Amino acid sequence: MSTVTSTLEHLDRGPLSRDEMAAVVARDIPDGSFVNLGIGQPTSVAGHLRPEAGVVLHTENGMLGMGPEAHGEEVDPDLTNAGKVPVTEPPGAAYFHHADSFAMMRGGHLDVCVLGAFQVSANGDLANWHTGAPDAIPAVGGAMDLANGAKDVLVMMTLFAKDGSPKLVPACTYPLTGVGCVSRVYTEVALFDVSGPQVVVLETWGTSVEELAGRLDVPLHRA
Amino acid sequence: MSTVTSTLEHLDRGPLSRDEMAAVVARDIPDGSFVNLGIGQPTSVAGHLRPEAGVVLHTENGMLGMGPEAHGEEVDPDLTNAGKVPVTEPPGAAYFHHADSFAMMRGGHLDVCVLGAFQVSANGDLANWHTGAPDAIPAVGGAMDLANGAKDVLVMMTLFAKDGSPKLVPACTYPLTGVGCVSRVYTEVALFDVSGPQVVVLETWGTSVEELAGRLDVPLHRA
Amino acid sequence: MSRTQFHTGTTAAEAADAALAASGITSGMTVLVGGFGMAGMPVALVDALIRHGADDLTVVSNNAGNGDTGLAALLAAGRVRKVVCSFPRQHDSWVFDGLYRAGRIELEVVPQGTLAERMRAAGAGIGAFFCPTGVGTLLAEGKETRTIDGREHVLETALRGDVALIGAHRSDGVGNLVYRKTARNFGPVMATAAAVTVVQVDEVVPTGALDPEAVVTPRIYVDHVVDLSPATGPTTDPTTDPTTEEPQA
Amino acid sequence: MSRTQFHTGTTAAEAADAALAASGITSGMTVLVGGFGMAGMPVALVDALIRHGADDLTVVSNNAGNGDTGLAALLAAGRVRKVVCSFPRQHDSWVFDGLYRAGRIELEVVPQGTLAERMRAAGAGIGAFFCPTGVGTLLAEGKETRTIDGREHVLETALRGDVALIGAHRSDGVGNLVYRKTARNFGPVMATAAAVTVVQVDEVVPTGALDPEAVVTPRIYVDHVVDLSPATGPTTDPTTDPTTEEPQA
Repeated sequence: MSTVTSTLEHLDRGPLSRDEMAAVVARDIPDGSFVNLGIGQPTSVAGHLRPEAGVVLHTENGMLGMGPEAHGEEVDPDLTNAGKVPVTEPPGAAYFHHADSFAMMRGGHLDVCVLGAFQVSANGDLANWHTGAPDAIPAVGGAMDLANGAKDVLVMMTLFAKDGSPKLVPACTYPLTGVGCVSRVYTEVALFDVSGPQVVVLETWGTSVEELAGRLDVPLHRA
Repeated sequence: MSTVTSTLEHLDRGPLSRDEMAAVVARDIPDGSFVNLGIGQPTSVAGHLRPEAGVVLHTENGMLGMGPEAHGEEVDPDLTNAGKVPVTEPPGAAYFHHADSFAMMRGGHLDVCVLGAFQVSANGDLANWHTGAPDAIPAVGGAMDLANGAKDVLVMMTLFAKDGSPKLVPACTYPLTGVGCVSRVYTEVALFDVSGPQVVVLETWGTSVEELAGRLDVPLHRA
Repeated sequence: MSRTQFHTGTTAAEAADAALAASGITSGMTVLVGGFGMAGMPVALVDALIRHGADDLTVVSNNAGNGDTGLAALLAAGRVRKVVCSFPRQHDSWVFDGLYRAGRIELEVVPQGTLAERMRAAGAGIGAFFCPTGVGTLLAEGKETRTIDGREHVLETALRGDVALIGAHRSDGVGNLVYRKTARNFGPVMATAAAVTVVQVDEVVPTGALDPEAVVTPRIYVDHVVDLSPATGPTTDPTTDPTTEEPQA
Repeated sequence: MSRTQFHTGTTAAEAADAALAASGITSGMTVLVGGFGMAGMPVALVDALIRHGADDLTVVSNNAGNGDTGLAALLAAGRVRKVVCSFPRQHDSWVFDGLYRAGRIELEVVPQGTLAERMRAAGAGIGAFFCPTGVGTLLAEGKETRTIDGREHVLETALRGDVALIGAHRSDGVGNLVYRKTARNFGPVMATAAAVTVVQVDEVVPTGALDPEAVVTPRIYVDHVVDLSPATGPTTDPTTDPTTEEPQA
């Protein structure tokens, strides 16, 4: 990941839209990276990657060099992403089976993965697979593999839940997906670095570090 | 392996030649088996397999459906057997890498392998990789993988060493390759089943069970 | 011994029924079912399994059924005692959801890569392995852990099937398989992990028509092949007709 | 990050020298060297390693050199502290034999399948695994054992390289690889197990010319490619010339 030398506060504008969040994540992915984009909002990052950046997409269901979403006659039920959405096959792609696909992931060969989250803790713990509710049906998919596998795990989430409670927390209350695995948290109002011993705010949109500090239960630091 | 109901003693002839030994091994390999033939004498079994038996040869260096030895213009340095002898590629062959090749072996998918031996014990222990001599350079290759992997491990060896000592022994004195792994031992004078609690002589050539019993230190039984 | 058998019939369903009958599948067995969602899902074989009648099954599959067909129909028919999967909960997994909430089906959730690796271990003769995935989570609770090279790992065991039902694109006349795009997914791993593997294929091509460099599942892992091509039906045994009229796959 | 770099020169040796320099290889490192005997042996890269000068190396390879060239020449040059292999002793391994008997080289003998599987584990993020091979033998002495499903297993650990030197048949313009026949052997496994992988290929074909179903080593594992084809030399970057004039590989 790029190094940020001083916190940037964008106070002349409001929070990021979902699309703008995706663009900020895409901006931070180094050229030539091998990247896995999780199901849901993270998938939208693909549309913001510059073709000349040479970012190569991995999908857990067995493909490296995945192309954009397929439309019309391009749709092939045998060619989908992890979210089961039809995609395309550009030149230079390769297919492999599931054990090989997760070996690639678990073996630390992917540079970046982008995941959604219910909660991230100050020390980079991730909770994104299970609400812990007694009637919830647990379903983990590849989330734990990705959380433990990629060199940098980026989380995209709103900073506050629907009930207003913060999702960046001192310690996760939801069941964990991975321990200390998250590098950065991208939200609509701020970008946090949680890879070190303290939470560092790298950038804000429509709010200040001070204002955020008052709304979160974790100590915030400037870059 | 086929079931033998009573011991057959061929007293009207001498011991088997090396070529006849290979033919006897080939005779006992069930039709349609997947087979690995070890380096050296076991390789000669291939020439005695009837094409219509549909036996499929595996070579540890990454091929299933290996063809016969290559000659003349067929020779391709990229296509060899485990003994590094050039071989051929018949229709229906498949190539794979070394981890996949040994997964096939270790996973118990091969029906039969044929190996040479320094010693086999009465309970089916195999010693074929190391003389234990202080100045010997140890070299194991795929011997331990084969000994532990195939459903039936057949050994081809002379029954006596050059110094006249028996190679079918109560307990191996050479370092082991595998424990209790051998099913049958094919020698120039007798075929032994060592898969059960006692050594059973299935067939003899140019000698009788009684005569053999006097020359070996292991109790022999008739089928 | 494990020479591949080819099953034909006047319909693909008949061929699939014949393959299921020949597979030796019985009640109480563990069945590995290929596919990631519907891609690679062997629907004809799962339908045949429903007609076959075996019950009290443990099913290992990435998902727990979509809509009302395939695996979902097998669940709806009450044939499955337990599902081992990574991702049961989907927008169209109402059959599983209902059974689970009613307490009528057991569930073992396994991280997707660990699910694949446990089957790979079974096929490769590896008894168990230390894996970093899931450490510190509910899914590692009660499992042995060990720190290796400074990183905590959890011990995971081989996951074996009695029968695997998978989908592939093409078989040649001896059972070598190739797949199509991301429909490959769990098929090659499951084929190695089960005592008996049954495959449905889009077509059977002559032996020699598949590039030996591109075979994904070698014939040794394939016991029964059901040809779904429109041309299926009582034909000559492909093993005795090794003409090479098809292009390389 | 790990985008594949292509190295050219007026000769293949120049290209190999450039690749070795770019690989960051230094004295004391562990180097995985592909090949089974001479099939798949990356002779041009091993020769470049000799010219490079790094010493005190640990070499992991199936054999310990044949004749006087390739790996044997590296050993003869005194650059290797330790060999990890399955089968050092061959009719033409006189260089290794001499060094070993003189006590000038260390040897770790590993069963061939365990050697491959330990590297596969390193590439796949598996810390260690329980393996039945070698149980009850000298090669399992001192190792932890455990009975799993009634069978004794020995614990084997992941075997990682700093650099892998391998040979492949073709690369496309982004580093996807295919191999040729049994020359494939250890190459695909070693490519996954090393921090940096350097490959010599018979030719580089345009991106799009390899069948994505038949790629054996995906580009993510390939850091440096040396093109040995007679056409090597200062050419256009294949990544910017993705014409499809070659047949499918």
